Amino acid sequence: MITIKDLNVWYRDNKILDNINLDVPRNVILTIMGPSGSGKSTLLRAINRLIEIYPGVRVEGEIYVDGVNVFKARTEDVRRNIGMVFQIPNPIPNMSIFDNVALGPKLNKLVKSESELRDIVKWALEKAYLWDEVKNRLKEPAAKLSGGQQQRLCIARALAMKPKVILMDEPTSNLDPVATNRIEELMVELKKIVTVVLVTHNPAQAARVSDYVAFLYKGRLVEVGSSSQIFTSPKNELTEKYITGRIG
Amino acid sequence: MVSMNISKLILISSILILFIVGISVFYMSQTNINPIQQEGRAGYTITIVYDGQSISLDLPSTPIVIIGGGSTFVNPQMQAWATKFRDLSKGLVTVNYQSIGSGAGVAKWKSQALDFGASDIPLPKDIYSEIKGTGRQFIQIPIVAGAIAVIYNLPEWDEAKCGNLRLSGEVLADIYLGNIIKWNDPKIVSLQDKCGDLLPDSPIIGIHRSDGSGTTAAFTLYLALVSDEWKNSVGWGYTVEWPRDQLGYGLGGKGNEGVTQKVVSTPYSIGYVELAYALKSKLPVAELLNKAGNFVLPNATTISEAVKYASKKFPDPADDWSIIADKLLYLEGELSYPIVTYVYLVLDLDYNDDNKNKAIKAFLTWILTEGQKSENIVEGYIALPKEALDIALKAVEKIGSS
Amino acid sequence: MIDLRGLKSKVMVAAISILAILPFIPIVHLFFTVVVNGIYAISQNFPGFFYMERSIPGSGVIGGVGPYIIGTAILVSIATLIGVPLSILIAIYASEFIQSRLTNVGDVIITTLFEFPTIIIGLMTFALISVLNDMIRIYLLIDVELPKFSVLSGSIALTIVMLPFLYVQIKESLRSIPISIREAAYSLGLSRIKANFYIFLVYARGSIVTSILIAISKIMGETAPLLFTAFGSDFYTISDPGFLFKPIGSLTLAIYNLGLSPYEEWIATAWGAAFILLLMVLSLYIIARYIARGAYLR
Amino acid sequence: MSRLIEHPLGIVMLLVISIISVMIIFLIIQSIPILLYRGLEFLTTSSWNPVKEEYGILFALGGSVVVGLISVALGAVLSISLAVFVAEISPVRLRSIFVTLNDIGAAVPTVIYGLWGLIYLAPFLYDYVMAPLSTFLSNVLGVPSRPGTSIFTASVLMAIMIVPFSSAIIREGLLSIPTHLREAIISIGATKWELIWIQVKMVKNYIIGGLLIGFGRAVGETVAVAMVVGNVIQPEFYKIFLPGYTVSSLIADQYQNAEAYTYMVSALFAASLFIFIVGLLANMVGLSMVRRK
Repeated sequence: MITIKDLNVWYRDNKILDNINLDVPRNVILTIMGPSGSGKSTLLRAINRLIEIYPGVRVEGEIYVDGVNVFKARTEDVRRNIGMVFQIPNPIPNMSIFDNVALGPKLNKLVKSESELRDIVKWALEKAYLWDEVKNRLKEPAAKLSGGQQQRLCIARALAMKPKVILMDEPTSNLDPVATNRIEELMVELKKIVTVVLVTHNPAQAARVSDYVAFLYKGRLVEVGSSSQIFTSPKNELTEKYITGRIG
Repeated sequence: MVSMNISKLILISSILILFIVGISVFYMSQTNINPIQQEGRAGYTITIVYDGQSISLDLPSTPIVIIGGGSTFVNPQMQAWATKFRDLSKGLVTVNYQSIGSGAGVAKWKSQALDFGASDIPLPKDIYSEIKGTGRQFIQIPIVAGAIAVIYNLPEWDEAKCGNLRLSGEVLADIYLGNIIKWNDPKIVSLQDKCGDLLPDSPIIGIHRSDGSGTTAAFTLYLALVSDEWKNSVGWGYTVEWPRDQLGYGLGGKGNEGVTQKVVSTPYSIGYVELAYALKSKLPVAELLNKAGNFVLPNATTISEAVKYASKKFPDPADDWSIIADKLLYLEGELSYPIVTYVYLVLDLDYNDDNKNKAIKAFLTWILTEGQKSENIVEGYIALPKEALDIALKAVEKIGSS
Repeated sequence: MIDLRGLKSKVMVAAISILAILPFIPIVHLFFTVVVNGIYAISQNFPGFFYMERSIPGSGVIGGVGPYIIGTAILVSIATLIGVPLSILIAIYASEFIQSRLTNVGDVIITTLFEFPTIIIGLMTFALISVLNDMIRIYLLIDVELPKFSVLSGSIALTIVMLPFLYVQIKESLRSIPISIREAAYSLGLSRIKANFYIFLVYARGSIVTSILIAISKIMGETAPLLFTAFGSDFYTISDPGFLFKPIGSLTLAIYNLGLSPYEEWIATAWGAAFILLLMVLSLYIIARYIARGAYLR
Repeated sequence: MSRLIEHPLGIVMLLVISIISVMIIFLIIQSIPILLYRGLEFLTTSSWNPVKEEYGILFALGGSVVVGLISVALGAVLSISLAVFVAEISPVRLRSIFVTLNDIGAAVPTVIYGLWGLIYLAPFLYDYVMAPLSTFLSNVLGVPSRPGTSIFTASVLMAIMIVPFSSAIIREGLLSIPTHLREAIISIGATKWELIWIQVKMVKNYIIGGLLIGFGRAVGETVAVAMVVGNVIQPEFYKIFLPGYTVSSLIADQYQNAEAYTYMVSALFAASLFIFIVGLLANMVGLSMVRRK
């Protein structure tokens, strides 16, 4: 589904990512973990080229999503097919709940009619386990939701574009344990319809939800493997140190 | 919910603004300010009678705005003519006249920013030959006469008892040169018939125009005619350097209005403005010594007398008028007022626009005929004698015919 | 023992308080006089004051500021219609491409005109139109003159007055949008234009609307840039189809010219015009502040 | 990466930049003839004699600078006090009233200040300040005359106009001082005055910046000054009770008939170039002071 070949990223003169090669199969959860500053967020943002909105960043290499080289395609098309959820829940605060979810389909002209839009919004909110909580207050500003609800709203916003891939950048790091739990359940459910790439600095979370795990350290991909393999018999010493909490 | 309030507020404020504009527009249409809406204007003409003959004025087919500017002196008269003629032409001809000073009027007309310029002095020689050199066809015509009045603010002086203050050209020159500092200077006292002892021991505040103006040009030309010292050290023009300012006893005012305002609010001041402004301000006006040796006030009699002598010297409208500028001031005649001025219009003979040609021709023909009648002449201005008008009318005939 | 420190503190605080109240005295007096004289003038000729043309001195009739109100409205509207979209577009560019060379050059040149003597902007507009006229004559070989004294050049001057202010304000508003919101917009696959227009401008609308209203109230009160451009007119010109190319009056020009005249009627008219102008400027200003406060509450 | 225009929007930016640049370049080009014709004399002499094509704008430059300096000098203490008062002394509940009044003072159109200055301020200053002082200071300050239009009147009017403006900037600085710093100062037992004084020293940048921007305003202001400055060409511009000129009021008065003379247009553009430069310096330094943290 996602193939990364010889990816190098610089910020000004610093190399952030060094020769990354990675394959992600369809309908799985791949977790990228690593200590802060290891370049996980950069790698995630390279996949949908979001990294290009930061001035001073230079990218080399190839990334194929569903067989398409993202660096050859239009940025808008790439990002449209890849949903993304962020560390801080970031719905547009002064837009309504409905508008937040409808934003992508509407502005990208993916729907033909109002009713189709409503259906998509409802579908996305249902998939994000949010519909029951908000169906009576769709016109309220998104800022009125709780943190966990906001994050699920962001997931619904990403889903509404009917993406093939969803990138999640530490989606639970700002949430309480209950909300975290719900999001994690949701992720497992989501993998039926999309491929999820999750970034986390929490090895326990990686162990709970992922099928595959990639360990990133100082811009290098140290080890990739299935979740069970990485957590039971890591091949690399660094990986072992990290999951046992000795570096991080 | 805040966002709701914002849009509501914008809505309310825009409705409010629309409401105000709406009221204004409503009243505009109510009060006939917008006569364009009236019917029956196609092929509309005005017929006037002049010299026993009836002349019909050919009006433009669409509403035309003529932009003129210049002399602040002629402003009240021009506004009166413009208002009257706009009504007469049922809105077909609007004259937008701006009192920006003669120098500006001529300069803007020269750069074609204005359709006509109005100036208190004829085109200066160099400008005349410069424009002539470009092959542009233009004329200068006098349209009305006036006078420059010397106004003063002298609290001690009682006109009822002492009569108006008497001054001569030499004394005025000495005042603005700074040779005379105080009101009780012997040169001023000796001119007075009575009450000479009432003149106070206070410095004279000499007020003058701060913007360039034909009034200043005419006034300084007069001072240069009567005082060699003035001629040599200051000269004459739209803007001059006033020696009195450098003593700290000078003050500038913008336009005739500004000078009048400054004289009104500054005790012991003296200033020069066009007569119309002096009359309106209710300030006392000084009697000036004329060439025949009499002290005269500016009024219809004394100005007409001077105009009579001057109009004999008028050249052809297409000629250079600057050479006679100094021959039209300080003229002979027992009752002639010394500083009589003429307002000259400079205008093109062809505006490359048939409607504009018609509009300007109609407007000028009207002001040179009906416009000179006493009911259309504002107080403080003097109509031109028939000989002068005939010359001007003949020149106006040529507009648009080339 | 006497508390010298405490005493000094009390004395200084009292002194500061007195000095602080001092500047309010002229401002309050100004308000008082504008309101009293203005209302008096308007009441002498109500409601004619709002729609009539300037009266003839000595006629005893006060007012007639109709053409000036319309003139101000037209000049300000055109300047706003040109200036607001223009400054939003360049502010978007400057906030999106922070390191672009063009942005750096633009920042320097546009902020040059920020808080700038506005009479020079009038002069420069006058000069700009001269240059344009020369260019039309030389390169296009057609005999068309852009009128120097016109609604258009007045509006251009006002646009240039408001542009730097709006540019700086909107740019700051856009740049202060949290990066998380930017990422959210771009992760949806929106183009820069769509992201800015549908999301960032909406997100920052409170502060942007405030800036726009303050900019409008600023140019409404400008006189100096209009002296050589809008030029002034005492008549209704809008009935003329080509009025955009003709001079036009404004409330500020009227106050300047009438206020310097010796006639009671005209000075009273100037006070009335000042009252109307003050009312217009301050109501915009107060609305702007209200919105700004709302924006902070969000 | 180094393309000049990175997005179609850049064309709009380029357009705006080029229009403004053309204007500034034209301003400079127009100023050259008079500087070639008169050289330094243009700046160092006082004469305005179009008849003889003699232009020296020292009187106007001096007038502008004197108006700017006096208004800032008068405004400095007042605007600092006002800012301190609003930020520190006034009851919190009244603060918004003072802030509103202050900001409204800054929003009033300058021409209204001019009208008020002409009709109320000038006679008032003549009666109560200029006339009494000139009885024993006439050698230094000049003899004023009714209606009181003078360089001094213009300076006072400008001071009134820039105080709300400068004090808003200084207030912004005072309010940006973090609460924990204030608490630290109070906790070491500082009196109110000491607290104020320490904070005022902390916002020195804002004070200098605000006053510089105020100076730029005073130098550049046109109509309000033109209405009260007296408008005469008077070489002794330092005698502030006498009427005078500032560069902007000279331009406002003289520009309209300038084209009737050979060098006057250029002289006016060159004069405006001067306030351009002074205003620019004051603004740039002022803004950078305010932005510097």
